Amino acid sequence: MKFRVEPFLWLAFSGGGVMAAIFLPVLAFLFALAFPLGWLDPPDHAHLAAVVGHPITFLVLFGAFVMMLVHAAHRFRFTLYDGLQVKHRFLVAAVCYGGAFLGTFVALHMLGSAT
Amino acid sequence: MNDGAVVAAHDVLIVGGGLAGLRAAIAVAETDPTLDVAVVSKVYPMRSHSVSAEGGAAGVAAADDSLEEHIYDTISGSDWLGDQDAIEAFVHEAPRELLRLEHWGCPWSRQPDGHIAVRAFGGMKKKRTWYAADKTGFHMLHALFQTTLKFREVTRYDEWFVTRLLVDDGRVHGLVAVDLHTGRIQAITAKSVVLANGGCGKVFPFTTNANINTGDGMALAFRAGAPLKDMEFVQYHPTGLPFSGILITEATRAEGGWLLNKDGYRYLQDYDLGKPTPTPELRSMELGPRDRISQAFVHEEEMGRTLDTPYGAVVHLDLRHLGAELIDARLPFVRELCLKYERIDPVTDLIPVRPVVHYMMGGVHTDVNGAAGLEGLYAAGETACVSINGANRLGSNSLPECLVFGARAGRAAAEHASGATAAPHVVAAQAADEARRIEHDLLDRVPWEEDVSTIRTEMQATMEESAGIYRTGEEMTKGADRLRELQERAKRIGVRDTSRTFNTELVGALELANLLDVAECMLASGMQREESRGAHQRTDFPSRDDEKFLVHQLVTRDSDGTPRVEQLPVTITRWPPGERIYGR
Amino acid sequence: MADADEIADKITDEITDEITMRVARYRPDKDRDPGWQEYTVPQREEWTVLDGLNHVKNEVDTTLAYRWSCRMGICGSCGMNVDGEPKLTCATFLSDYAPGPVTVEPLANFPVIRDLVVDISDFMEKLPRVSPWIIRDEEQSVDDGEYLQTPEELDAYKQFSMCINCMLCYAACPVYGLEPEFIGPAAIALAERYDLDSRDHGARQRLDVLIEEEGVYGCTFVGECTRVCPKHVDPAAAIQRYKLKAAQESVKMFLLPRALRR
Amino acid sequence: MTGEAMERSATDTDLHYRRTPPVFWWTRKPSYFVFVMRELSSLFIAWLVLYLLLFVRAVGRGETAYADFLDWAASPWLVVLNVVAFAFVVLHTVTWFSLTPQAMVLQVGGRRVPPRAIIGAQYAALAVVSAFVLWLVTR
Ligand SMILES: Cc1cc2nc3c(=O)[nH]c(=O)nc-3n(C[C@H](O)[C@H](O)[C@H](O)COP(=O)(O)OP(=O)(O)OC[C@H]3O[C@@H](n4cnc5c(N)ncnc54)[C@H](O)[C@@H]3O)c2cc1C
Ligand code: SF4
Ligand code: F3S
Ligand code: FES
Repeated sequence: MKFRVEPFLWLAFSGGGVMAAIFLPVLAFLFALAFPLGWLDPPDHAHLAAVVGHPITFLVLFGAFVMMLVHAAHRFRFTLYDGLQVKHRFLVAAVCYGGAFLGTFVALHMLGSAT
Repeated sequence: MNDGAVVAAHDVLIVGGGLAGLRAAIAVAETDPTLDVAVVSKVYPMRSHSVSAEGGAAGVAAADDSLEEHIYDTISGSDWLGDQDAIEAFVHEAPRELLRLEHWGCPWSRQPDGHIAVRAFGGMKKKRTWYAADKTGFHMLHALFQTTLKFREVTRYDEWFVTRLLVDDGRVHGLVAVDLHTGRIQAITAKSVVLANGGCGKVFPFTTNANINTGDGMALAFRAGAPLKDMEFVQYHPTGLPFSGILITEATRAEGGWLLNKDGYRYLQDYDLGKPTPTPELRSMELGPRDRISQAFVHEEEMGRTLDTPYGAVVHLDLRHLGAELIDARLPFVRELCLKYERIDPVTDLIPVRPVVHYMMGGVHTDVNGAAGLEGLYAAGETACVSINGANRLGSNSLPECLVFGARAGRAAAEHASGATAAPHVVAAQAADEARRIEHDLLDRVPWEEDVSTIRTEMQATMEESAGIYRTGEEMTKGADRLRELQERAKRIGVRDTSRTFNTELVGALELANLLDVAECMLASGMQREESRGAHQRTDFPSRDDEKFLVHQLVTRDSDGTPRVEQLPVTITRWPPGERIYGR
Repeated sequence: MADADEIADKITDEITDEITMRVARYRPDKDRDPGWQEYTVPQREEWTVLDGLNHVKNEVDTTLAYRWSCRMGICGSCGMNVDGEPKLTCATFLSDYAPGPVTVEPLANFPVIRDLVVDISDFMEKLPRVSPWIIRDEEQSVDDGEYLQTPEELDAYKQFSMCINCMLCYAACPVYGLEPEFIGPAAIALAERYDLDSRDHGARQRLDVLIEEEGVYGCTFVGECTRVCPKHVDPAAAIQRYKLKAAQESVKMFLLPRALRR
Repeated sequence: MTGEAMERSATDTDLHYRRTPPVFWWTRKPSYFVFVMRELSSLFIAWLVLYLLLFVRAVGRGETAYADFLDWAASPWLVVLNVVAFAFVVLHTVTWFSLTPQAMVLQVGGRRVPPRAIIGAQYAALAVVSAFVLWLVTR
């Protein structure tokens, strides 16, 4: 069997898709809408700091975020390529996955800063 | 230049990409892999009309069945006009061919233990019809077509329309065809040519056949000097949808469907086809042979017991008692067709049906190996007449016929090609001639005095009137005169479409010429047969006459183009003519 | 049987409505670009779009070119874009487009040869690439009878064996339109049909083809192929399942230690 | 054969008319449009990941940073962006769930799990996860 990266990218894309579908609605609702807008009382800082500071949270969030980023990169790559017909196969891929790669370091850094 | 230049040479050329043609192509490749074989087809192979066969393919498989019985059913079904040596060969080889198709991936319906399932079919004493739900032809053709893709040595000329065989000194050397994409008229030479062009239902106005079934193979052979055989035998299928003529397969009746007249009465019991039983009884009532059931319809109509529709009288096919589950499992396509084209659901509604022209028993005369009247020429499938079908084909015999005799013709053509020499130079002149004829007669003629569709419609009406389920000498003579006139008028057809690219009007004109020739042969042969046998029922000669007419009739082309009819004895080996008995 | 003229009379009596068909024309030897031509045809309940075209061909304009054959939705020749949607014209009724006009164009995404006739040779070349035939580790002679296959095993691939190669899915798939290298829905569905067939051992061989750039991973799951498929083949499902299968195989081959591979 | 007609005859595939889809092909059919919107959800997913990371960072930086962040997040343009992003996430979730059964055949005890059951199970998972997250952060 030949080695191709495409199947692995697709697996990561799918995993990220599942993560995004299951985790993001509630996270986005709570942290992007409900708490800032005061629909729900924002949790107090100490509690939240404890939660995000926990190593398990770190692992879960890091894993989920990276997968979601790869998911987004993969999908956006095809959106550019087919939807908007940016026909530079290599460039588009490099920008998208490069973005996800960069995002991974950002995630590592920011999540790390909270622990 | 569009001058009929010879563009390619092959060892074996197959005309037709249906079941018979593709099977022949594989047979050539398997017989001698060094041979160069090509398939020329006017449509992509998977569009061939074999694709629409629904019901199934007969081959002895069940433990309680025997080759003898299949042979006997076929012979009596043929009203003793089938050649018994051919029928024996057919019945012996059919199961093997069907199994081969199984190995090639055909999704046959199965029994719970994984073995092939078989169903009942009209005129058959045992359950022996293999099926793939009710899309048997579709699955067979696609499995076979996809398998031929594996044989890289098979070249294909898709959408090439063959117009003429190249013949010199009684030997076939190739053909001339129009490449429809470019309009180029080109010659391809070969040492053997196999005709597998399918049937000619389009001779009639109301038929189950596809638009492409225009008898091209028969006309090609006829014009090249090869005889056609038993052309008077046209099978009417008892259950076609009104208006469209779309077939409702016999499998509906094999699964237990009933035919009802307008009073809801199972009228077949009045026509010596047995007594009604709640579950289907083999070789009885609705499972009688097609000729007899179609004839019963005509009598019902005469007695005013049919229903009127804008598209002629109909009776009803009743499947309601079979239930949705069985219909979905075994007859899903029938349900789909009814819902789509009649907007009725057979689970709850009666299906309106009427007899419809379905199949040609006759065709290019061949021996048991498919050899037609000229050296190097072979034929198989519906276009040929071996004959296993005689005066009436049993449903589900023709798909396996395509396989058995397609394979035989392929093998014989391969053997012939191994020994034959290349085409002589004279054929190039013939090809140029043909190119000139098409260019001049059809494409360059202005003004256009006649057009294709008018003549075609008149021809179809003529044939319906003179060669229907019941015929008389008088009607046929009148019809033949009409056809002569139409032949004359057809000479003045001009093709308005001057484009060389995909000129379907030109195709229509070429097909019409073929249809007219075939129609003339049917009537010429029919007039000579002064008896009633199988599908050929004459009210002026109502009984079978074995004394004079237990013979095939060969039609050849006279020098002036008119058909000449001769007789040929039927091969009878072990089964002397008897009475056809159904339902008792 | 009823007299042919009588039938014809009855039929003409019935004609009440008409519908305009806007038909795309392209004659490569005359036209630089495709144009439109309008025809008014009788609109009767049982008439399909194909019946309308046949009426035009027989009575109005003999030069119109299109393909058709079985007129019962099984040969796959008559696909065209009707009001922008890929359809089998023999299974699409004119009355559904009343009061009209109804536009008829050649199937999208394929080069046009002439009028409504498209060039599908691209598909015909791709099809053999996915080896759509039974591949066996060991051939068994026909003398030993059939390869057994239970009804359940048959059901596993039956749906994907229903493809009539009508090309509607290709006309509907934007990825194919943009990226003609893409092997495309029907060919992949057929690969899956053989992969799932219990008699076949050729999955590996097909995988090597379908894992390439123009194979399954080119599909972005638009799903239009399935929506337009007249035979309910669900090529979109075939492709996604294939992606999963190919990914599993890849993981097995290249990530798992040897001992854990099956 | 008359010369003139011959010159004009289609000799090859180069006379075929080739159509290339316009850049805005996806505005032509509602189903194409929904597809492109679904694909565009990727951008918003990426944005939300970034946003959540910023949120976490703010929490990590202490109480004031956290409060400032909440204020910043309530600024109108950000709210608009986040409402849109949330809508896209919902679109993603709904389409993802409904497409799963097509992409995956699950067998339980030799029987194929019906598509509805798969879809139902995913919503159940969504509910459980959401409830858990809610409990975790508001406990
Ligand atoms: C609706 C229907 C249902 C049927 N059901 C059954 C059934 O259940 N069981 C059964 O046993 N039989 C059935 N039959 C009969 C059976 O299907 C046919 O007899 C059989 O399929 C014919 O196959 P063939 O290979 O001879 O020809 P076809 O499949 O018709 O193929 C003919 C080929 O010849 C080519 N061709 C023709 N003319 C030219 C030309 N001039 N130049 C180049 N190529 C040309 C065509 O392109 C085509 O590829 C049915 C028939 C119909 C109409
Ligand atoms: S998958 Fe469906 S739409 Fe595509 S070619 Fe096959 S039958 Fe036609
Ligand atoms: S429409 Fe095209 S993108 Fe995939 S799901 Fe169907 S092949
Ligand atoms: S004409 Fe055969 S599918 Fe429409």
